Amino acid sequence: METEVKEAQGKIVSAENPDISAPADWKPVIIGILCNWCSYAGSDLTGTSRIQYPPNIRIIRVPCSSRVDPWFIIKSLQSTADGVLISGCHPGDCHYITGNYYARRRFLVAKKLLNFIGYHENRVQFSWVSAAEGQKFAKVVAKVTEDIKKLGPLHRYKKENF
Amino acid sequence: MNVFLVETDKTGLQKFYEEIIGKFETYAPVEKFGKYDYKRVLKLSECNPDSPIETTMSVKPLFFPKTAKIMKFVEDSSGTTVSETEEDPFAGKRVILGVKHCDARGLQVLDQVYKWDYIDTDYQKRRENTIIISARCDKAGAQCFCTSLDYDVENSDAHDIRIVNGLNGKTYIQAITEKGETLLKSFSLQSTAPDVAKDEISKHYKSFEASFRLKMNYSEVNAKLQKLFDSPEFETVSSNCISCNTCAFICPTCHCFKISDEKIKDAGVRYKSYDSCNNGYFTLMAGGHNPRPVKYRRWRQRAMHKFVYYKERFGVNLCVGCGHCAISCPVNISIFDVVNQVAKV
Amino acid sequence: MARVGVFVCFCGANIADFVDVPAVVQEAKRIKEVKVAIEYKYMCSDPGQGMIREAIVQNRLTSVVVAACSPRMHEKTFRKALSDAGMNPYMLEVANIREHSSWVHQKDKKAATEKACDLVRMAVAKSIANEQLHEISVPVTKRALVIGGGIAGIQAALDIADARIPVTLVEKSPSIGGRMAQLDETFPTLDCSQCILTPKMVDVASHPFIELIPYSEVIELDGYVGNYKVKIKKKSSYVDFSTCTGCGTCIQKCPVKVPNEFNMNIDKRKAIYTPFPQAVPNKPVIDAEHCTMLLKGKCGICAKFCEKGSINFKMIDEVIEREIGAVVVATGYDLWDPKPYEEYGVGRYKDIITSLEFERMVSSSGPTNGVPVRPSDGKVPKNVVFIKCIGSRDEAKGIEYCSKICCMYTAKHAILLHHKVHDSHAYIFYMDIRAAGKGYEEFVKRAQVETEATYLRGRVSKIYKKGDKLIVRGEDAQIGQVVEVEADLVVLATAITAPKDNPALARLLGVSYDKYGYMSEAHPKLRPVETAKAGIFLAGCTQAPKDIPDTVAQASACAAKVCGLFAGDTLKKDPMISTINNEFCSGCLNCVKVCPYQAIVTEEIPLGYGSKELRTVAKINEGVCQGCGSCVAVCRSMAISLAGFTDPQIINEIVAI
Amino acid sequence: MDYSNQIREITSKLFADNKIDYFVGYRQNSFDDSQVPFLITDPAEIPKLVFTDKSVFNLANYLKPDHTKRKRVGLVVKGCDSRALNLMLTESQVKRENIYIIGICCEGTLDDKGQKPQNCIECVMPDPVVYDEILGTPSGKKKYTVNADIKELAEKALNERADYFEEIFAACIRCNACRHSCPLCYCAKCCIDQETSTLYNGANTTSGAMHALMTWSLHLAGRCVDCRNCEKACPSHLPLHLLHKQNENVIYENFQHHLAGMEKDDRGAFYKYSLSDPDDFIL
Amino acid sequence: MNKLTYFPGCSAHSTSEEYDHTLKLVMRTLDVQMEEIPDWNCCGATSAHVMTENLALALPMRNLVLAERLENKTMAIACASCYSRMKSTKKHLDENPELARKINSTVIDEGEYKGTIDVKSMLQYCYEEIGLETIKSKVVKSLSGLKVACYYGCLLTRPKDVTHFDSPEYPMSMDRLMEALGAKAMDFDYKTECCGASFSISNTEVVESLSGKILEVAKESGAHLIVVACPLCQSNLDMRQPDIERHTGKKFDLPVMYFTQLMALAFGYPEVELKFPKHIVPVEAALKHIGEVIPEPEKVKRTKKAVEAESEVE
Repeated sequence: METEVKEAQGKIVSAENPDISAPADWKPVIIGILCNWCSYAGSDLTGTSRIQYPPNIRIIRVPCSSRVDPWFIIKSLQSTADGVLISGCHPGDCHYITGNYYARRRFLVAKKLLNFIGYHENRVQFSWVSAAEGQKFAKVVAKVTEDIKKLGPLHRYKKENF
Repeated sequence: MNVFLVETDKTGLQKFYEEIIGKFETYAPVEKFGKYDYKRVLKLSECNPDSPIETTMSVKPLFFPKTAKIMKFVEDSSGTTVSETEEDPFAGKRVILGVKHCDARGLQVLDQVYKWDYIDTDYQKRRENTIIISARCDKAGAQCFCTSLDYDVENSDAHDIRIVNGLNGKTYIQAITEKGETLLKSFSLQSTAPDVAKDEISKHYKSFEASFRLKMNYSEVNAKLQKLFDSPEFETVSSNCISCNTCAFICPTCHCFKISDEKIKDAGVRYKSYDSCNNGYFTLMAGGHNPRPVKYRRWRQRAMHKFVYYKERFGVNLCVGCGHCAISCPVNISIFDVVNQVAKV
Repeated sequence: MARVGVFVCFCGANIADFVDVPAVVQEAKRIKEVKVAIEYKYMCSDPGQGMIREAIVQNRLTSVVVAACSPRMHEKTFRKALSDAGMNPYMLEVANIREHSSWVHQKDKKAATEKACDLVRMAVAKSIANEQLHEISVPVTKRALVIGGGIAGIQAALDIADARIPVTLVEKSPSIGGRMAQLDETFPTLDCSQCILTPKMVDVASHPFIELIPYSEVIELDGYVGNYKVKIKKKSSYVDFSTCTGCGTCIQKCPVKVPNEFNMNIDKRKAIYTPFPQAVPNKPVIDAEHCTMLLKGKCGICAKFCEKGSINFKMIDEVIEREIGAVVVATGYDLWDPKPYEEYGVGRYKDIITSLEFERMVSSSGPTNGVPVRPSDGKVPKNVVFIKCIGSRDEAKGIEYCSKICCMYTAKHAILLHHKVHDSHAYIFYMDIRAAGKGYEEFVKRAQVETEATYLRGRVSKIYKKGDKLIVRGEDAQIGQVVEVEADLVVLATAITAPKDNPALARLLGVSYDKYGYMSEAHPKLRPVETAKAGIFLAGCTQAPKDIPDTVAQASACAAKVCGLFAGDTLKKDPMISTINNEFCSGCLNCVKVCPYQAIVTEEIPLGYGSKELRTVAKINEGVCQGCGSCVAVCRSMAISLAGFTDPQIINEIVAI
Repeated sequence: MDYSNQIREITSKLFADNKIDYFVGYRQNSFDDSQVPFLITDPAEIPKLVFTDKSVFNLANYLKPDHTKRKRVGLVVKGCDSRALNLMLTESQVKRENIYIIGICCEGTLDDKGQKPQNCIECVMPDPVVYDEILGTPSGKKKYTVNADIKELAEKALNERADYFEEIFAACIRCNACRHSCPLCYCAKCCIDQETSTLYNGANTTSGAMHALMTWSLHLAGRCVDCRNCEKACPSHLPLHLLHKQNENVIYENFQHHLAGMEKDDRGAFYKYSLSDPDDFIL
Repeated sequence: MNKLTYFPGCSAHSTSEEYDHTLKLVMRTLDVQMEEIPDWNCCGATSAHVMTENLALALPMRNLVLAERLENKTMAIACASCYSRMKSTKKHLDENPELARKINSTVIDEGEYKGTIDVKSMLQYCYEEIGLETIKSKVVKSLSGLKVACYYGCLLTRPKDVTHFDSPEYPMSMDRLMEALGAKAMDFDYKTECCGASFSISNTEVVESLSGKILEVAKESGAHLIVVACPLCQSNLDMRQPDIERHTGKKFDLPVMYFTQLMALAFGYPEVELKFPKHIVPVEAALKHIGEVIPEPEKVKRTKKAVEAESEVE
């Protein structure tokens, strides 16, 4: 069961803990991990075609979505990130033939597990974005940012903010 | 010493506890996930100072926490700047209720190493500011053998205040140390005829000592072990150990730790956390050499350190016979059996 | 202690207009490891690169971060700059502040600048964990192996050999030529198959760079791209080719008759035979299953009549080895067995035949000298019904896919029938007519108009006997009615299937294959000729059904790929591949399971320092690894690391934000 | 169930015709009715061997090299144990020819309170899936049931669930008993608890514990056989099975009802894939 | 004495009484004890499975449950369409235990469905479990000289993955059975074509054209009569034959008999037992051929070219 995302007026309340909240103009930090051949190329296309999207995402390049080990996500959520977006090639288009099929399984299990231990399911999101889908990449980032902004700041299991 | 001794009964005792919890930052055995641990309590109902079961963890964490910040640091173009961590959470004035003899004794043993060559000020502060009130050790647990390790329960000074159940149904609250006495005095409690109480207490301890299942001939074990470094027995006794570190982590006297840094962006913190000699990597050196690669060697170290080396250096035995390790060990290895088997006593 | 240089590019106005570049430089300067941070108009320009080279030398930098456009754009450029300054080119990290910041956050300069700063910080953090990498070079053996001597194999072999690269061509039957040799005329031009094929066959035999090994099979392949070792089994032909003149006396004298597979068993051949008159090499072989001498030890007539004494009944299979650098697989196709179409009476009625049988009949060199006849009574058929999509496009009985060539060859058959039997009439039941190709549609028209073949759109539901005729009952979807045609002969356009031993061969070669047994190309669109295994290529129907032009085109493509592969003396490879720290490896070999390239092998290492006992661990074959990192993510003991994307690098990036 | 005698016989035979160097079984605990893993190299010890419904610990754990040094080992396995063993075989941690397996058709074990533990009640495979000798009568594969606890937790509100787990991770003392007691955590160098690993975080903080336990459970996802050695070993009595059961459940429901260690050569759900795997959670 | 659970189906006690009756005779001779399922119900053909799926399953399921209670290895079914329903239901239930449990608990009170019983058509039972040898051995009056066209209809062998019996398109079991009785089974292409089935009532024209085709081809094959194993086929081919003849103007007079009738005949039961009066097309004439000698078909003359083709290549 997902808790409904609360929106106290003028404040954004953390989905995982009602006691934590942030001002309305709060900007989430999102870590994006993109595969080199489809999604990263897609994000480049977004740039070359000057499609605008929210500036909260910080992109890490990996060769293939199958390189993404679930602990990348955990580590990200423990450091500054309020959410994570992982993106790869569409099924069947993987530059390395089968990579994203294996990745897809890991992602599903990891996502569910994180949700199970108390992360809102929208904190971690996945997408297939091809090198031609600059438009889609912008849409995805916009959506993910919007979702995560609603969830408010992530405070649990953060390394003590030094 | 002039003994401050109060005779009271159950309800009196409860009142006493409540008063303490009201007045002080109090810690006592609290049940969580089906086992007892020392936690901060605000109401008597939350805890059970007279918990019959041994707590899984000893009181050790209250003085030597499982992890503690040593320092903070920031690294930028101006170099590395180190800063103090914030206030030590355990440094305040505290009272701990329901401390078993073994645990209290454990602290005395730990004191040795902490006031040895390097004085650990944090630890010292915590000790000084803490008043330890005993639990009612009425009957020995299945794994208890504290009395076998040249420890005189009756005349122990491990606690500041000690609670004793007289066989006559009365309950006695006895101040052992100055700290204890001042605390008792600060309460509206009258010291009563010591003599009667005293022999009630010793009666109690007689019966307590009688209740021990495990008895060890300590001096003999200690003497023999010194010559048994190369005993093949270590291999047999440790055969089913899974090197899981549990024993060390919950031991009231184990005090090995490791240092680790954690860094985000350009700021970080240095931590000090438990470690264990049962861990295969414990002695792994940078070059890849490991003097204790196999578990029997690690067990030998553990046993010898507990029953020989520490004694040699500090004159007290490192093992206090609390039996925590035997209880928590997933494969029920008891250090009592180990040393006896090796020493063939 | 790391010493990092940061170089921020304005990219003219592209970056500078939307990102506060000086601020980024200041931010970079705050980082402990950053020793120098510079901004410039065009970092990719010569002066820009010059600044980088200079800074590297002056500040004894250990790694470099360029904050500019996408690494997919100029990574190579800047790497070059690094190595020119005597630094390992892989110590470069590019912070993509153009595509990922200035161009996509043009309305919010502050945010864009913040983001740029973060991207730079991440790049710096990553670069600190960078390792010095060196391009991997693998030696190549410049000899190609072509498996299969059909038109695909022949074309590939000739093209490669013409580039003066030695080729070993392995054919399992006694002669090359394959399916095409069985054809009479070819669509859409109706030129005679033999006439265009046999010259090529002869070229193969006489080409100085082609080693033709007929009547043999590949039994083992190991190694990796550029360095394969292949074992080839030469089946014993019992005829010494070196002395045999191919006079053919032995064939005449042999008393044993065997169904002739080349003619689809319509007629008989001898136990010692050449598959067809124009065979290459034109030397007979003895079919051991039927030769009475080999079976019972009696006869041996051929040996008696052979003047050269080339017959040797003692001959045994021999295995030869070749070292090769690349493989072209061209194993062709089989025909689908229409037995499941019981409602047509397949197997019960002699006068229902397959297209290839018909092809042989109409072939002037065929068993019936080019005149189609009814197998039942040998009469020349008047009404011939052709049924298309037998097995093709049929989930229930056959295969889902379209065999691609049936529409065309059926049209061809209609025309040929008309040529051979003038008063005949062809009825063609079809589902669709798929005539995409140069001159194809016109060709079908020709069949419909010139030869007045009746095209009936619809499936045949039933064939039953009426007297000596076959009644073909089907639907004419265009008029929505059931029609019945009295046929003298029914020809089934049976589907093309992968050769039945394709999967076995694929496993042996270590390439993947689909559920039908066709070998899988590396990428359906962009790498249709390569397989996932580097250095192994596919030509013709071994990959999917094709007609002759497509097959030849793909064969030549294979040749081009092989020549490209052999262009240099060594293969240069990007060093961004996995490596295994076998001290950490626990030997579970899950990595082997997930590697799409079979790039992971196993090795035995001592159990502990100096111990005699061994344990098995995984080992990367750097010639094969493509650097996807699948293995890294499944390695629980984290023994594998992917150069360029190691765990420390990625952790650094994560915590730098 | 009591197979003590049969096991003693088999064992003495094994030692007699020199088939094994070690035998791993159970013996009575010294002070209560619980049982302790028991490694013997000497036939004289055989009489001490027992097997009853108190034989809880998963002995496959002792096939790790530091216990039995890759020698020839005979051991007793219940259903769940055998599944773990099956995985160890598939992942080439033990050589089949080196081990002699006495498979027990398990009727469920008893905990210290004398009750059937949850994992025995929910057990899917009480019979051994790999063995040289089988004792008892197989009762066949059971129907998979979703673990009661995770069902209940899934019902909870997100922040309650979060609080609950934060307590768990806070209570963890990072002794790594869980990983040492797990037969499938055989890594020569564990990425979680050893300093040279990039993933290592020695600091015993809540976030550290969370990271460690999560990584651990994801390494066991699709492999955990629910023997609950970890839970029994945990000195803080943490309900570690929650993490494993959650993963198991997701995998069972989404990946062709996959259960760990059931078939030979099955490496677990993460080492294969199906084109029809769920894709709807991906944007 | 083998035991056999028997599901007659509604027609067995009405239109196809002769089937049911002769079946019992045959089984007596073959020493098989038939136990008719007590309180069996409609199999649901053909209306149920076009209406609601669960009903279509529940009806046969109840029969299966009842059948299982008789604890025989096999249940044999006279009517092809009942057979089809039962068999496909069984398949469906066995593949979806969840569903089975659901239906079982909701609508069926007769007990739990175990899926233990083997469902076979009567023909299949004779062919597989009794075996041609046994049948041959019981023949007292050979049917030699009688040419028969064996008609299976659509459901006895189809769909293949449900029936797992004989070839779906060109089955031979009944033919062989007939041969075993001494008759000659003709090469008959329409043996599995649809007869029009239940359109018999709603849309007679369809039945007439379809069954007409069957009769035509059967006639073409030179058969004296058609043998069937399905009540509906029988009634369509037999009852509609006069109308078909009237409309097409062709003359067939092809009697349509159940294979069990011919078996009974061969096993020596008197004609009165075979209930000929129930047939619309009189059978007596056809049966007169019994005893005739069938001449060998003369060898087809082959043209020179074909002979050449056979001969060797020079």
